[in-house]
Amino acid sequence: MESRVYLDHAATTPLDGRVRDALVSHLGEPRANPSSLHGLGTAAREVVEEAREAVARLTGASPREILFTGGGTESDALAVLGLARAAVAADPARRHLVVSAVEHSAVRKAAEHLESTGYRVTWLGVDGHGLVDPRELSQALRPETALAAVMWANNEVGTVQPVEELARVCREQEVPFHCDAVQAVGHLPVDVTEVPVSTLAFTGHKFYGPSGVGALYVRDGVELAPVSFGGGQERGLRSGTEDVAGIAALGAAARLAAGEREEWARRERELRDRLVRGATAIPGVELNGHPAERLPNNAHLAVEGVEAESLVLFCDASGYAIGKGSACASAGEPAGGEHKASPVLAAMGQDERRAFSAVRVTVGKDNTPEEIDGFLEAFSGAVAQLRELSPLYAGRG
Amino acid sequence: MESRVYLDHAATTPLDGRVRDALVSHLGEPRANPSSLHGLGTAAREVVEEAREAVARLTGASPREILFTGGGTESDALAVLGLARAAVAADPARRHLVVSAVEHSAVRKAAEHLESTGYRVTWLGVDGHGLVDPRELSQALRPETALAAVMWANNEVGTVQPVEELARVCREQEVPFHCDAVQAVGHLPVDVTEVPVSTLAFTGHKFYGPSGVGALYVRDGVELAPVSFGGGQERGLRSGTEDVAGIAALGAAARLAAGEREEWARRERELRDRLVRGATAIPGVELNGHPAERLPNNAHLAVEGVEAESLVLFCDASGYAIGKGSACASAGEPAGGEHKASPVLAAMGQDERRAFSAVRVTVGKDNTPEEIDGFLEAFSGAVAQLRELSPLYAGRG
Amino acid sequence: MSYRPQVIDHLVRPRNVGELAEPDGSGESGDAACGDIARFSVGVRENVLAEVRYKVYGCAACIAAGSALAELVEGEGLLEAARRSRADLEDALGGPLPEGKEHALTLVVDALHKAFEDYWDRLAGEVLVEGYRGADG
Amino acid sequence: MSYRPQVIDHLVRPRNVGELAEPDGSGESGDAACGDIARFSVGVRENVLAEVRYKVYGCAACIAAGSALAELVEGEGLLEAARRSRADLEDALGGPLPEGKEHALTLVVDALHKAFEDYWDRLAGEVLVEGYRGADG
Ligand SMILES: Cc1ncc(COP(=O)(O)O)c(C=O)c1O
Ligand SMILES: Cc1ncc(COP(=O)(O)O)c(C=O)c1O
Repeated sequence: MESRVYLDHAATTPLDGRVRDALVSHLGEPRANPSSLHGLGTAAREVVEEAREAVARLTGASPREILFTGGGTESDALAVLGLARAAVAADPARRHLVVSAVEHSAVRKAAEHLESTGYRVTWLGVDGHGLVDPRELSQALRPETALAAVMWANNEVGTVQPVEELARVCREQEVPFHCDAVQAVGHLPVDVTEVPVSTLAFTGHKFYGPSGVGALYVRDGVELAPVSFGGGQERGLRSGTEDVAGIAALGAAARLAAGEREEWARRERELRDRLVRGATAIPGVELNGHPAERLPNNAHLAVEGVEAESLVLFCDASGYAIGKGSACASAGEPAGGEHKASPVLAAMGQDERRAFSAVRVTVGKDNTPEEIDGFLEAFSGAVAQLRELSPLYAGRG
Repeated sequence: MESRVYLDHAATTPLDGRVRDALVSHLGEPRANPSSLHGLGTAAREVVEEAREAVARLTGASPREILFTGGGTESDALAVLGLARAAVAADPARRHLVVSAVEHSAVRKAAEHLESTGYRVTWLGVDGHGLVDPRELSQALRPETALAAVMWANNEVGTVQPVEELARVCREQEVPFHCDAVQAVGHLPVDVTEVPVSTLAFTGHKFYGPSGVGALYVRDGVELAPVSFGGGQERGLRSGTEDVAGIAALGAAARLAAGEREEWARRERELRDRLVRGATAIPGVELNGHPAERLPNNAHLAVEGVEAESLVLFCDASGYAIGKGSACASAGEPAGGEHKASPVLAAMGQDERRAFSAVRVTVGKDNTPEEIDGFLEAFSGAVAQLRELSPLYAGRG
Repeated sequence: MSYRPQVIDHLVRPRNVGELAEPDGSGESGDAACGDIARFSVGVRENVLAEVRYKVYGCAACIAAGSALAELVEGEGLLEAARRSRADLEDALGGPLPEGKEHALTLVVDALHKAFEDYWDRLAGEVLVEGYRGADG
Repeated sequence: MSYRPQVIDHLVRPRNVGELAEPDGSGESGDAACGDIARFSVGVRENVLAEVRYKVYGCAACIAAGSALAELVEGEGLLEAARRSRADLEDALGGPLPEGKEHALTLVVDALHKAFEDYWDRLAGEVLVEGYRGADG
């Protein structure tokens, strides 16, 4: 395979070399189970607890408020299902959820699952930029609302929600508020002392950390029902032998992010702006999502007359790895490969054709301006070629 | 920390150096999300699928019958909850489970959770060696049985169940059969073409592979309801971005085990027998579990007049890492540190005092006879000292 | 889900892209409202498919299938070309497409067949007109 | 859950293990049927705790707590020793025990107190007997 420039950081970031070193240093012998009584077990437990402190520090949490999980999806599921079941256990009438229409499938499908088991869900709409309106959230809350869920920043279009206001609305009405911060942590300042979320999900592989390890912040006093069962690790909320090396690596990533996030974001923003300027100079290419309230690394581009899959593969053939703009409703599920856009762009009022014309280009701290310029050249060439191919772009291509 | 001899392989094994190399080789840049369309994503997908083949080959499965999960606990939960929910969805009357009394908490607590939501559970007893009787299983099955679960080999006392017979009983009566093979895979021959299990759980860190990655075998045609929700990875049964490096490492461990398991087991058995001989030569020390039908690496020792925790810590102070014999019912759950033996020894008819006097010494392929001899010396010294301390061993100590 | 190298090759270096200025027949298939669309135009000389051009809006599989189909049939006898099936096209693309992408084969084969029908319709029209003229003249 | 070094030190090198052959008082606490058991025996000379011996069957915390307590009180005045609390013992062990292990403090303090009671009972008995004798004689 030819060498490639990676511009798909929203899908997963590279592993930072320093995090890799931390991970590798924990892969050496001896390995022990943190639940073991002997000294090696105790040492493994200490590694886990040190990582917990680092992760807590990154987000303004106390260590005891941080749970380690198997990833972002699991963190989201534990929060949504756990909050819902705790609420209904306390009061059987509390079977109502408020969930934004632009959630990642991890939250959306957990809510849909609850819906199929008798919960009612109010789906919160968004404006053309993908923003949830705090007043709408406030109006949607009811005495029987078990939880509300709005993500910190959208994984497709990059729009950053007014989470502080949203969380305050929920706090005032005493409704638990779950926030999926998988795309935000390590890229934006995320501080649970400022934003009164009840639970907050994130994962290492989106900010230069390990994959296969996630975290869930659970504010002191917030009740969560367990959704898995076993040895009772992680306060009984996530059983299973801890992946000590992976957890240590998440701790290392958190320490890096705490120190360097601002610098990363500055670089990401510069590269992203360069990219957006260049791309939107091509006729018929527009930026989706909010122009200002967006992730520093995200450029989501609607490309008139072109279908995203082909454009991604064209760019790939020129050495640039970018993403489709609309996550398949059934990504990764080979049997269900129907051509169906995710609900995000639909919720923003875009038609299917425009949804399918969008690509997501997400930069990283280690990309260079030269790479962006090279990409822009390849991109405009690909767009021109595909338009020439298109029966819809007649007269112009 | 002084150097230690590790004899707690049932808790977790060391990572084999070759598996570590495989893992590290996948930690280098670039990392990509296997769901991404571009070439790097495709390459990541291929890594995952190659690992799936290796894992399938180790167990006699087809690759499409292997799902990757976040660990043994998650595999067990997915099987038990997934089979139960699929059964009840097909026929609301199917709310009965048959589960052995000696299951790991991952299976036991999943079954107890179902019990708390209206399923009936028949708990299958065991004999004094920890064996389930296939005739008892057969009698326990009913038309409304949703699943039966008996583990391949017990994680405490090491007893290996007559899984082939048990699985055949279930197949004849058309009841799905889940088998927790977490302690068995990589140590015993585990072949799903010979043992007609419906589902089979295992994980890397128990056979020299990675932690944080598990697998679930799901026989073609067996219906499983999803228990988590999101991007639809792993046939919609385990959503979440795949831990590609971890999965690759599980594949590497599977390849090693396929080639070397017999040799590993031969060495483990030799060391284990040496250990059991030496330990049971001490008066008042007896082997728990089945004398022959047991894991090759497991020595489970009842030590009269001594409490296990103290003995473990004594051995630790002499440089030997061993395990307590009875997993705390609430291991890892700091708030619930009550002194309560797991149900395994109770089910075998042992009283609490004997249960609390048991230690588990589990050898590995890389231990040496000298290490075992050194351990036996430290062990007999520790036993003597603790007996001297004990008001119960009066007259003898 | 990932494509074979043959598919990617046809995608990024598509053959026979475009539209004939004066086609002997042309056809379109697909759903202009939001789905994939394929358009073929053909030039016929002495019952041979002398020229084929295509355009596609749609997923990579559709573009590649259009390219492979155009390459496959150009220069073939008309009836031979009309008998080309989805299976032939699959072979030309190195094997089956990924699950969920099989519709690409149908899309482009349909468009080509419509171009043939258009050709025969025109031909029939001409023959009729000629016959009429002849009868008339 | 893991123990401080001080606890481990008392566990693997326990002080004052054993039973006095002719104790002035002895006491036992705990649940002989299945739980932890502690037994203390004391020797008293002129209101000073001259000798303390203990035995424990139980978890590491119990053994260590017994050892630390015996070390703490040996040589102390009787009343001083009798006033020793769980908090003093915690200090001697370097700080609080892990959650769920606090019962170890109670176990050994109880056993020691019972040994004192036994001593005082015997003393009282002796005094009574002496008094009786005196009254009688
Ligand atoms: C028999 C058995 N089942 C399940 C598990 C759970 O595996 P894990 O802790 O890796 O999730 C274990 C080990 O802890 C085990 O020994
Ligand atoms: C916003 C958001 N939430 C949740 C997830 C799920 O994380 P993971 O796939 O690592 O489980 C992702 C990424 O895939 C995401 O972008």
